[in-house]
Amino acid sequence: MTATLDRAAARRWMDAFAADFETQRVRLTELDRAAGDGDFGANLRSALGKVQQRLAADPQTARAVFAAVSDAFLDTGGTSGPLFGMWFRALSRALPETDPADVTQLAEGVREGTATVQRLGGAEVGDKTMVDAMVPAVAALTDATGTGPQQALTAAAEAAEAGAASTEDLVARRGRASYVGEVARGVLDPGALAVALFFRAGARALDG
Amino acid sequence: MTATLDRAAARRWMDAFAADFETQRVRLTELDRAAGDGDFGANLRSALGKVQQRLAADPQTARAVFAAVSDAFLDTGGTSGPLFGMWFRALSRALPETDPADVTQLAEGVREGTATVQRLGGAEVGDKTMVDAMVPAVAALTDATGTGPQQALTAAAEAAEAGAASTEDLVARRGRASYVGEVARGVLDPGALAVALFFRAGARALDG
Amino acid sequence: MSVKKFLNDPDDLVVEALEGLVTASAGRLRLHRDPLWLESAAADADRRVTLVSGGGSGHEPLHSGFVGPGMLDAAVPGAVFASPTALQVVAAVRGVDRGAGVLLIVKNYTGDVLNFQIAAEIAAEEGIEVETVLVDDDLASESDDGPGRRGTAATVVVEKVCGAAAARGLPLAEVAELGRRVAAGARSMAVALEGAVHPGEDVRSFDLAADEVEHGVGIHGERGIDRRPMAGAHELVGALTEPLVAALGLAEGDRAVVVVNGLGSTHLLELYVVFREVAALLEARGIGLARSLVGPYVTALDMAGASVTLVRADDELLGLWDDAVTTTALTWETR
Amino acid sequence: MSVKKFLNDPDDLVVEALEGLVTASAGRLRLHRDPLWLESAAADADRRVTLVSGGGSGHEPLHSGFVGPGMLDAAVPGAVFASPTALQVVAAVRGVDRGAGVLLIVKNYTGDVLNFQIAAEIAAEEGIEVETVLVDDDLASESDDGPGRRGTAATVVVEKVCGAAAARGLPLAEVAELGRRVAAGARSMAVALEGAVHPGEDVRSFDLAADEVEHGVGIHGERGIDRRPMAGAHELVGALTEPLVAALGLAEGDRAVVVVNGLGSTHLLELYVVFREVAALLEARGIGLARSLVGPYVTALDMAGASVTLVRADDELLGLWDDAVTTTALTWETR
Ligand SMILES: Nc1ncnc2c1ncn2[C@@H]1O[C@H](COP(=O)(O)OP(=O)(O)O)[C@@H](O)[C@H]1O
Ligand SMILES: Nc1ncnc2c1ncn2[C@@H]1O[C@H](COP(=O)(O)OP(=O)(O)O)[C@@H](O)[C@H]1O
Ligand SMILES: [Mg+2]
Ligand SMILES: [Mg+2]
Ligand SMILES: [Mg+2]
Ligand SMILES: [Mg+2]
Repeated sequence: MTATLDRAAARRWMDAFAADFETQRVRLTELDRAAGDGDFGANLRSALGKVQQRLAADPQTARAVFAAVSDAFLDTGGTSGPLFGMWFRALSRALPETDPADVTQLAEGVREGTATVQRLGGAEVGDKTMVDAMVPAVAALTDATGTGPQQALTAAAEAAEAGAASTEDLVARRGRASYVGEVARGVLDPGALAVALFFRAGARALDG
Repeated sequence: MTATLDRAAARRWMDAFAADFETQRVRLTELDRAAGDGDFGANLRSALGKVQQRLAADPQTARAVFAAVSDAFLDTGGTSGPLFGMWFRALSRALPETDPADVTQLAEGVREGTATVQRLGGAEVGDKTMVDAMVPAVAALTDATGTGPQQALTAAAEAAEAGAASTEDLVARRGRASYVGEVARGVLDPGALAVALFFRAGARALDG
Repeated sequence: MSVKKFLNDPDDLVVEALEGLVTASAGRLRLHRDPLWLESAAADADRRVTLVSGGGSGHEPLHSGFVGPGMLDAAVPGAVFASPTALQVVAAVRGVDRGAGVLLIVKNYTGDVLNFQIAAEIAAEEGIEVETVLVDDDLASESDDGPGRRGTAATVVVEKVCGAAAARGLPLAEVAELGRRVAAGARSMAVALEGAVHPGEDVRSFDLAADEVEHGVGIHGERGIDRRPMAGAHELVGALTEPLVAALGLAEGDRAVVVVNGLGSTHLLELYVVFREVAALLEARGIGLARSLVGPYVTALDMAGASVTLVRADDELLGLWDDAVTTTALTWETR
Repeated sequence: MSVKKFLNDPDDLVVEALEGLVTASAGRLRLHRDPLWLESAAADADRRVTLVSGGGSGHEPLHSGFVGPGMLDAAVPGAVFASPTALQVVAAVRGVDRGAGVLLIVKNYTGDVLNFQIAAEIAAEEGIEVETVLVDDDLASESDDGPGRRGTAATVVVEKVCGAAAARGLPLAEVAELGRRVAAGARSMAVALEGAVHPGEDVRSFDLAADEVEHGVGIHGERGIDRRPMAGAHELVGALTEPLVAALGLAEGDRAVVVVNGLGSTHLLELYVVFREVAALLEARGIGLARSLVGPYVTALDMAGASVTLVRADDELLGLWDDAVTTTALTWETR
């Protein structure tokens, strides 16, 4: 079956993301503790819990699914909550009113969302934030415009993973981790890792 | 010289009382500490300081002197301040508008003042308070009506001293000392001692 | 080393604070010295009953914060936790009398009672009509003998209601009668989580373990009825409120004014949690929540803790409660 | 064992306190849930600008105590010391807009700024006119880089003045401009005598020796600029106030609104002593004491300490300050 990006796929995608996050939660919290304030895991878990509540209303399109995801994140604390919330909001708005969505729309949404995160948070690539995983994913999705969603998301996941990995050797210049300076070197950025997890979950969810 | 109870005598009386009190202050405080809250010396010293201030206005009769003394005590804290204040107030009011005063008037004033103290404080003789020295003094002054002020005050001092001494074996039933029960037995009541000091100072002050 | 407080010489604390209060009042309050008392500067109707209250300092905003139109005409502050002198009270009574008489509102403590009574007698001798209302709401200090229940947070309600009655022009006897009725229908109970520290001293009035509270405390740092285990707000507040309901015999259909009072350092967030528990308890019993106050109104310096006051309410009392009041600590327009 | 506070589950503290507040308001406030925000229930003129503020809890009476006619239309409370979410703010903005636009008053903290900015963008997309005033008065946090000065007690003055301007019917741009002018002319500085304790925790935000104070603290238990020896009120208050006068360039003939704010557990007696020192310092420099507030208005839970705020005053600002206001924590008739 050729995967299409529709309501069902979006739901599978979010479920897969939640499941993957849960396996990584302790690690993500440890990373935030090493270079931040140690609440990243709790913040993301809270957001994903609210996602489940909002998805209970059974939104009828992929666009509506991500709108619900956005609201859930916008209703969560921490720095990651509102930034992810606005990221998902742009993603939702780029998708069509009726399913399915195509890769061009997906790429457009992630580009818009990433631009919003950068505008709001002021972070550039190399500042050791979620942006370090988002920006390469935008590029990969744009390059994958000719392909199907599953292929495009696999490319995005690979790019995001590389971007997240690159944060290890950086010193943070944005967010709470920026206060600790050299101490953060050698610590992966949990926000960037979460972005990579999200795209990898998408690639798996659309695989059949 | 036959002593008369006039402005000058009243001033000498208060000066003598202040001087005698100062020699006994530490002891009076110790007694209040043993059976009360230990501020009796401070309260009385504060009152006598205010007396000096008020006497600077140079009241012109014995009556006016004791009115100033009354106000000073009424402007002082503790239980002894207001009770002594009302005691001196009655004393002042029993003295004539023009000097000198006689023993009948003095006796009348001390009787009235003691009655007021008893009404306000609710203490009877035997309750281990200043009343134990005041009531015998009233009786002595009344018996001395035919004599001069110096003789009358000597009789009052003796009676008050005996009354004060009698408090040693009592358990307090009024005032702060009543909270400590048997602990107060063996401790003289400082208020009663102060009353005795007052009359003894008067006897001395009117002696020439 | 004494516990840190904002002060210069501890002996000047009360006077300096009053000077600050008067400066902040921008002309609405006037301070008299030698003897010390605080007066409302508001020009107000002639020949009406005036109100004087007072007591030891350290309970602010009581009484100084309640001086102004619709409440007290004067407050007479003693040293911290010590009665003002009779002469201070007499001076205030003389100062505020407008020929219609003066009501003294007195919290039931031996020193206050004595000094206010003497002041009342002296003023009466001078031809001033004086009546006294004794506030004795603290259920924890109820006993068969002894000096009777202490006066605590119900004082605010008595002062408000009597202030409104005086402002309406009621005669002294009626204002006093109203005050006595409010006081008779009021009971309070307090619990401390930590003792208070007297200015210039270095120890708390009592020491509590991390898992203990002092139940039934007064407002002078004195010990309470008993030491109990720390518990959740629901349980702590129930233990304060149930006995009040019982003592006042409040039943379904009755109405009450509720004061949830902070004893000093307890945060407003907590006081509202306490109030929520009181309101829930009353609602469960069908007792109407007629009016309420929540905040630090009658403090015990920086004690951590709260008191609950219930006052039996009727239409007359509530009407007076709703009248306008303009003081530093309590202000509203006619409701 | 956590430090004793009146609460049930610490996670429920904020909501339970809001429930208590709303019950005590007797219909003057309304609580919305999912998302959580607090609204003034006062029926007020149509088509006028409305005001929304908010931030972490633990600063009460800020902001919930300032909701009502003449001040805020809504307050959006976060968890203790944590920003409310963007969705809470959006819900409040949608709820209070009457077609004339909404002013957001935001204390300068990264989380608050981010969430309020997002809310402003979402509301704007929905066609609601939105303006934001950022309050950044805390002189202690001034630096060349970094997130800029923190927002502290000047927030009360901004909320009061903007609330009055909105009530007078001024358009959004003017109300916002006024708020920015007040904020630009306001500086604050705080000193802590003891740290605060977060509900459910057992240690103070910082520990001070018996002879130390923390100079230049914020309102979230964070450390200040430096640790100084404990001193008398005169010296402590001078160290807070002098830099404010200098930073605002206040000179003889200028006027200022003064806020002496308790950080939580500091007694009113002490705050008035602090105020007396501020007033004396201004008087000595010929700076007019235009208006003042003394009390716990912007607290840091139960921190012991005080802040001093000076706001450059002019006739327009003072006229708005004097307009009527009817909230839980600030009430007066037109002066
Ligand atoms: N200014 C910023 N721009 C983009 N991302 C940021 C920024 N600040 C922080 N982040 C991201 O947020 C993550 C931390 O999120 P979280 O723990 O929820 O926030 P907080 O720092 O408020 O506790 C970081 O790992 C980083 O990826
Ligand atoms: N009810 C009372 N009636 C008469 N005298 C009393 C009464 N209570 C206390 N006293 C007297 O007051 C004295 C204590 O005075 P003081 O120390 O000034 O008062 P306090 O007990 O308030 O500290 C006692 O020694 C006693 O003589
Ligand atoms: Mg974090
Ligand atoms: Mg965080
Ligand atoms: Mg004593
Ligand atoms: Mg004493």
